[in-house]
Amino acid sequence: MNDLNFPILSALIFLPVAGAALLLLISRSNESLIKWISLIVSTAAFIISIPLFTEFNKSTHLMQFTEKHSWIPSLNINYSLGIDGISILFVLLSTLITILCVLISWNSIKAKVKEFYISILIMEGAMLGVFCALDFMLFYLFWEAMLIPMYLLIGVWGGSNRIYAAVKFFLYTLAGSVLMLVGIIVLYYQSGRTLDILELTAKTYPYPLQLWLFWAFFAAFAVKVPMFPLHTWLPDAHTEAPTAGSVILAAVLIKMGAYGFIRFSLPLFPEASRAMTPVMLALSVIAIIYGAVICLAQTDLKRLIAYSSVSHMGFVTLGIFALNLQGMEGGILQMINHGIVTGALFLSVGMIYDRTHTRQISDYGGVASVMPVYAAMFMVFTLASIGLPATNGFIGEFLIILGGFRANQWAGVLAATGVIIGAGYMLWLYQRVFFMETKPKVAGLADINLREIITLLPMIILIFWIGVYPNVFLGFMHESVKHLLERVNSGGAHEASIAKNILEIIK
Amino acid sequence: MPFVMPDLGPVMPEIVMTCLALLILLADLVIKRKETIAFLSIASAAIVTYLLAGSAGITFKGMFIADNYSLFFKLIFMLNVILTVLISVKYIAIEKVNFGEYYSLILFSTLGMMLMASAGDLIVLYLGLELMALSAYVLAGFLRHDIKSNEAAIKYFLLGSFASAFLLYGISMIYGLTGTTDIYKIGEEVNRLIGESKISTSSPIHPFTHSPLLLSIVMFAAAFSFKIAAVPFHMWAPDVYEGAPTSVTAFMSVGPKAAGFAVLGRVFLTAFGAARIEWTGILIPIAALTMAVGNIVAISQTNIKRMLAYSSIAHAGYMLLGIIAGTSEGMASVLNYMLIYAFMNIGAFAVVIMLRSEGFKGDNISDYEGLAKTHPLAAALMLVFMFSLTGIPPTAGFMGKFYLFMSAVSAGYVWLAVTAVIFSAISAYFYLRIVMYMYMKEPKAEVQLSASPGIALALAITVIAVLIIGVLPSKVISVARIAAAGF
Amino acid sequence: MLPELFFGYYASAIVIFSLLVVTRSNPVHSIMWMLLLFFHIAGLYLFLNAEFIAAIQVIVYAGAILVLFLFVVLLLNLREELKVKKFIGSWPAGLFIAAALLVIILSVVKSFVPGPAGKYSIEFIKQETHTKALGTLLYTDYLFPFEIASLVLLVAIIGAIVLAKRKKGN
Amino acid sequence: MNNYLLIPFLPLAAFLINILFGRKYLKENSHWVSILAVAGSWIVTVITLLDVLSGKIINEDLYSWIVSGEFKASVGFLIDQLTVVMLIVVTTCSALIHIYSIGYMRGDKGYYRFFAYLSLFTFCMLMLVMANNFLQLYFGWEGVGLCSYFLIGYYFDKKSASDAGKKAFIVNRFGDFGFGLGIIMIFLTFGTAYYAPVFSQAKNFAAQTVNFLGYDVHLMTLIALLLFCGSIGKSAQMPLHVWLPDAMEGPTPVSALIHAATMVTAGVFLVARCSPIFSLSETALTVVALTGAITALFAATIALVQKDIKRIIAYSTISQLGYMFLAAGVGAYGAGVFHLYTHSFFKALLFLCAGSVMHAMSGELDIQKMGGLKKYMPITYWTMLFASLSIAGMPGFAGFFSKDEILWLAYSGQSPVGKFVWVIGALVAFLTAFYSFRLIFLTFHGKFRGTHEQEHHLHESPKTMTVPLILLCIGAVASGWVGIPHLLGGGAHFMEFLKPVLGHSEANATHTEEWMVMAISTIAGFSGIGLAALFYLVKTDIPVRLAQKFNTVYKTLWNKYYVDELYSFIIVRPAIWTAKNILIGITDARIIEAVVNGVPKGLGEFSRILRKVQTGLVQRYAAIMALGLLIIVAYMLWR
Amino acid sequence: MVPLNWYLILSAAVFMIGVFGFLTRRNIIIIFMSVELMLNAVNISLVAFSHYLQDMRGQILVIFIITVAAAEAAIGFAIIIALFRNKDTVHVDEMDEMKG
Repeated sequence: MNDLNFPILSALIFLPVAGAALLLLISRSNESLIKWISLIVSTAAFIISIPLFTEFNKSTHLMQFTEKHSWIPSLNINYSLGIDGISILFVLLSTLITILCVLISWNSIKAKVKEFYISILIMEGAMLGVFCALDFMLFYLFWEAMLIPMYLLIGVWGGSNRIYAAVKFFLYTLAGSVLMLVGIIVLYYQSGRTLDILELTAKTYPYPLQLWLFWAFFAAFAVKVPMFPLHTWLPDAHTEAPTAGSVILAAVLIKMGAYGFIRFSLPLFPEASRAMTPVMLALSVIAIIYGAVICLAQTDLKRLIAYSSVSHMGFVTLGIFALNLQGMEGGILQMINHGIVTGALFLSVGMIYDRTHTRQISDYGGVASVMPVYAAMFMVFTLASIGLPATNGFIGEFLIILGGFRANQWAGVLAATGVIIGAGYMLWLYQRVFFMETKPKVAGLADINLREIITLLPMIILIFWIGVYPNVFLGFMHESVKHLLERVNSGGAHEASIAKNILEIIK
Repeated sequence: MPFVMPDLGPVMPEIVMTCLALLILLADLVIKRKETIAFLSIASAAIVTYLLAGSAGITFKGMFIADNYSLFFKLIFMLNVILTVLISVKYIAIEKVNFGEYYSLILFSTLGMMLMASAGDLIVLYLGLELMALSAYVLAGFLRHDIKSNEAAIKYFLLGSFASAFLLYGISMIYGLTGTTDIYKIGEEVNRLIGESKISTSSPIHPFTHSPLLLSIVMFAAAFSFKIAAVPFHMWAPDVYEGAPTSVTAFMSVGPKAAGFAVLGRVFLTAFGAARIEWTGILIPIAALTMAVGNIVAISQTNIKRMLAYSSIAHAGYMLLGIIAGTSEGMASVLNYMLIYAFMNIGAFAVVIMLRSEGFKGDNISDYEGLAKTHPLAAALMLVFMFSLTGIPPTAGFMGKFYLFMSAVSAGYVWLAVTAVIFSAISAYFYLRIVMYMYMKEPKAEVQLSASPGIALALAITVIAVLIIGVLPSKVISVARIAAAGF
Repeated sequence: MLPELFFGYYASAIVIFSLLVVTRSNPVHSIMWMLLLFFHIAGLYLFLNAEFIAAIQVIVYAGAILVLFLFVVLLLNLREELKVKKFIGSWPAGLFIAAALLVIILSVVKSFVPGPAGKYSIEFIKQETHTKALGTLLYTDYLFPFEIASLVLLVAIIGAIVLAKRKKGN
Repeated sequence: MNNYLLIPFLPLAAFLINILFGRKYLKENSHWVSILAVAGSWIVTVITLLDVLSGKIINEDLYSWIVSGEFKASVGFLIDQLTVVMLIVVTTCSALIHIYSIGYMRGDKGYYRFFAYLSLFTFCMLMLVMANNFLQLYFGWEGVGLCSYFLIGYYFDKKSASDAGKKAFIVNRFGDFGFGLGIIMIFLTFGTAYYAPVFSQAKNFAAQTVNFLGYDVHLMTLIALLLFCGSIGKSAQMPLHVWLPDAMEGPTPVSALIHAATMVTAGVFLVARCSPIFSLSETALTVVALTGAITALFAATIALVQKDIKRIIAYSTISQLGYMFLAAGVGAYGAGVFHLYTHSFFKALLFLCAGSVMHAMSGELDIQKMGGLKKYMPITYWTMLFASLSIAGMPGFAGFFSKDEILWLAYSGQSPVGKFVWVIGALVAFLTAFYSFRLIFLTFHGKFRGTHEQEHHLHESPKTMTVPLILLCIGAVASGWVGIPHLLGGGAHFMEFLKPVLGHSEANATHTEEWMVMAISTIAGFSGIGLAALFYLVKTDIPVRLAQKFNTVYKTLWNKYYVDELYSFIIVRPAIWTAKNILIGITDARIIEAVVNGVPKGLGEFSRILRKVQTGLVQRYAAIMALGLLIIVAYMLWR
Repeated sequence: MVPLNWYLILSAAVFMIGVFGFLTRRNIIIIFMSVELMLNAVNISLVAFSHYLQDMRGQILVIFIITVAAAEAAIGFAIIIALFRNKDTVHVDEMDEMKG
């Protein structure tokens, strides 16, 4: 139902794309005009997304602000958009993050400014598309469309080893999501030629098919999350991407994988998901501890934060596959928190990188005495990252450990150790960069100016807002998550012999 | 019996095409400015396209079938002609082979394709094929002074005649078995033959062992695989694509391949329809091999024309999926993919042609370094085509592939679709290398672009088509489904 | 018994001559053997009472195409051709493939059953004379392919001129 | 308006004002903001004390913090007897230390930052104490941990200070790990995280066992021990005590406030607050008692040989905290809290005196380089002397009443380890007296052993520092009087006051034994002081000879039983080693990267091989075509 | 009466000799001749079929095959002459400008 009778979601998706088109027309030379237009467009997108926040009716799990037009009638594929409790927060996060990216790369991007802002705006359109799509085809279209701008962002404006990182990122994600494409097609025929997510979730599928499709979807989503064995693209992509690139990558792109699990893998394949939870929990716990411990030995600033997001996303997947209310809500909230916190961390690293042009931690030292305001803000982000109460990190992590512990005690306990190691590497990082005597390389740095403060301010507000009064955000998800869990925990009876059915499927 | 003149309505486009081609041949003697000849040939293509609309029906006692199926292919051929002529106007001037015969040969080759598309009889099919092939051999060797072009022509000629010899052997075998060369009658006859042999071999599902029929099917498969450059009959494609003038390569990468698929579809689905299990058994390994070789060997290419050759081999592999599906949906997906393939392929070649300027060959991949900095628009166009060839969503390439894989999965070939999907992921590697060279490397030499109104128009058509079909494919898919309704 | 004998002669002659054509080092000798081959093939056609085809074979094939071969061979004055080895390095592979294909086709041909008979019985042709029958069919039912054949020849001419004719300038 | 809200939110407001406007506007006079706030809280605390005395218990929620399904946690306040006692302790010490810090921190660069952190600490401690549910307790818990990290690492340009801060926070995190799991177990068993319902229903879960990580464990014991993990971390008990001695890197007022009076006592407060749970499980209580006793003994022995004045007092704090846990372990929660109450006064006083000594000696900490400061700093000397007397348990002083109460209840209580623990307690009392007075004699008596230039600067601290010393001295002495036991005619008002919350342990032993226990502890105290006088005033060579003779013992004590080295060897270094070598070296680099880079390289290699097939010879192409045809036909015919 | 199969055997033999010649000879002219041989083999089988099937279609196809063969020969030699002018070799295995 769409009580706003104004196609708000389509406007939200295609405004940035239109902005990008507008940028095409502007000549390459007056860069300031390009920058201002992209800022105006991204803020406009944010303003449009605010009514979503206020008009959202929290008492129902049904999709809201829905739109449905036929797209390829002959194949019964239609252009349908809609958001519910789970996806609304991501839409807001994406619009907010894009503004910050435009602000952060105000004067750090010198070459090919026009293409840069076009990629950012198209990126935003694709991101929003992924979160609002209700038709599998549309979802897959936005899912893959987002690869191109990200590939260019890393490849063209990246660091020294950017080409390797960009190609690795592209092939990693493509290989995974291409298997999902076949999964979608098989699903299309199994469910009687429809791709509408709501219709698909209503049907039940034979268990062996669910298993195959679960693993096909796992290939696509696990690469994006990134879950343990498939994560090696993340550190390279992060270290080589420009600041805006790694912020978008950390804040929103990674969330799509986990969002995919929640929106598609769980409701579509309830038995398979239930059967696979032990594997998933194990992978998540490994990711948490593996990511945290490896951070202890990192020498590159961005690489350390990248591995920390591997650890944080391990928490998220733990929460999701705990398959209980606390775990799931904790997982979703932790995705938002991680987006804010790691996004902010990358923004601040970008600011310091613009000044010192080095990412080696050993080059830094005693920055607090030189840039006190910057140090204070970075401290807030560090605390949120290690999940200190009153910051958003704690709410997410506590609910996840609670949910994880309920699902599987070992998973809960081992995940809780991740919190300790997390405090270890983050504080050690903060100490090596900010405390101790000031290194010559850092001596004469100017503290962050007004623009940079404005970039970080919304993040700090959100951190404390979610930390102190999370009900505003948790309130969105209650109904949707309850509905989802009913579907996952009750969905369909469990067939007996697996081997026989799999053969029948393949022949 | 008195000679009654067969109804020439359905064949009118071909007749008009012949006359116009001859007209252009003559006009070439009179007019010195070759651009007008180019313009004339585009006009004639336009006239023929207009005539196509009205021409539906069967004449010459079943030898010439102008149904929706052939109509769709003829549209692709016309599109191919128009775009090729547009991009070759300035190109052949640069290559200093600016003769009028070039355009008439292109028209004759297209005429051959049109005949193949609507051939109802094996004899007409063979003659159409030879007409197309002969003009293609000459076009391939058009750069008389360039050794590579000669070598391309001789290779194409020898292997072409070798393959058509096999085709003839197949035709003679089928003629011997069924006593007729009309495709539909052969279909009925083959049906009867299989019926008999199935009774004799007791088990119905086990494929029959009527070896002469099998042999002729294999002969046909070999000849058509040669035309669409499917493995193991693909060896000619890379050398010929590299040697031939780029505009001819563009023409050859779309025209003959589409004609090959038209004939493959017609013969295999109607004539050998009853023996479907057998020839799918043949085509599945061929398709898998084609995708494998096409994508893998393309990775280590340094010459862009050779890389695009292997990429077109790979695309032939993808399209075979639709034929293997065997359903009308499968055929529709092939038609749809063929049209999209035409746009993106010619677009890519157009950019390659733009890079060819006085004294700068521009067909090595390393020549593309830093193109985004020197010519951002050209680089952006190439980016769109590369992503479309890989099959990344917002572009038409993805829609084509998606519909192809859908028809393959609906026919139960899930594992074939998975291999196809994995290979298209591998293909991302070498398509991306081009984008990487253009955007992520500093320009070496100062590259001069030889842009002309013709190429600009062709690029505009192709890039708009690729993007529009990418976003709104429903129109093309429904037309393709109507066209393939017959099977 | 006579027809078998007659066929035996022709078949063996054809096979031997084609082998000679393919294996002679001097192209001119090959062409001569080819000429003999064509005559024997024409004879075979007569045996199969396809007189017109036999005539075409002799006139077009032997007369025109072979002559063209001869011109080109002489044009390219391949003197040194005799001394150079005539087979490519990996010729046994070629032999093996050809032989294998032959074996397979022979095994297939054994169980060959021809399709239904058409209406042009041998007596009808004798009575109608082969050329007349062929002509009527060619210009009524098969008029369309005939026209295409003419186009094929036209394209051949254009192609030959475009590629081979020496341009005024260079 | 329920004015108790002001108690925590005044310091919070002070913190925000200082941190936001401190650097530019307030600079030197930013201390006024904090002091006014803490004084305000003190006044409101007194008012609430009067309310509680008149029987008004408050337990209400401000707003619901986390709501997720049936899990509900809110920011809520519970004001009962225990809370009020803690409030008094926290606000009084905090106020006095604020005033003391004006003098101590004068002229420091980050002046505003120091007071901001102090106010933030006070806010967190108050939230911890006043919580009515476990989540807000956890919030306060981690909040004070954070402030101790800030304040220990206050001089952040010193590597040792920032290391100490980081160490404190991480060790606390180890404790909070267990504490968090405890809270989760509580929620999973009781279905709620609020104190009231949890403590009331605790009884009917008494006999239940639960499967925890595969082992069947008594439920209450499990929860109690998990909560106890938190208190070990926070109150620096064995094995998580390593951070407290290093925390002396922070400024002295910080040590006084956080590492003496308030934060470290949070562990005891937690055990006291959750007494209903602890008392349900025998094993948990014995564990608490033993840990307390062992830690007390362990810390006291180390304190004997320390040279740094602040380190000695730090180890004495650990030892005294051991006492409080010993009390709680034997069921005498009231006595534990009473000792906490008195200890916070004289320990804060000891630290502040040490601070003023350090101030006078321009930063010198080694007591061997001091001596004879009596005549230069009379007020500091006398206040420190009273504090030492009180800690040594001299009759009449606060320490005597609270320590004696603990030893008596240990001896007489029915806890199985009661007697054994009492013996250790008495021994520790002797050691405490000994090292306290070793400190007094070495610093104030004898001749000056420092450099001439230091001697020249010796002066008494300014009034802003001495006034708090005097006030605290009064507290150190008088605070015990409120809990004089029945034996000595007092009304034991303190224990009576806390009875409704903590219940009371009946002592089944005769009066004579009570006198005997009191006598033993007094004698232990006097002999400790006498021995110290003998060693350090009369025959100063004995300690040196003893040190040589028992050199190994001396060295282990000096190196704090090598615990720090042990931890870094077991935990820190292997973690970093695995990260560097195994994770980066092997898994990431070889296994995953090998696959990830291997596949494209393999494809590239295969592609180069395939390219060679394309030799450019027409006849090879034709041969491959024919071969392909051959294979297909063969496959078709003989399938 | 000579059975049909004999003709087929003969045509198969000649066809395979043509294939052999095509695959092994170095001189392009001889390769051309091998192609002509293959086409003649097909012609033989077609005429045989049309004789035994009593149907004229085969012979009509033979006529068209001959015309196409003529056209092919013309174009083939044109290409050879063009090639000869640039590289004056007639041996196929020397034409490997393009490989890989």
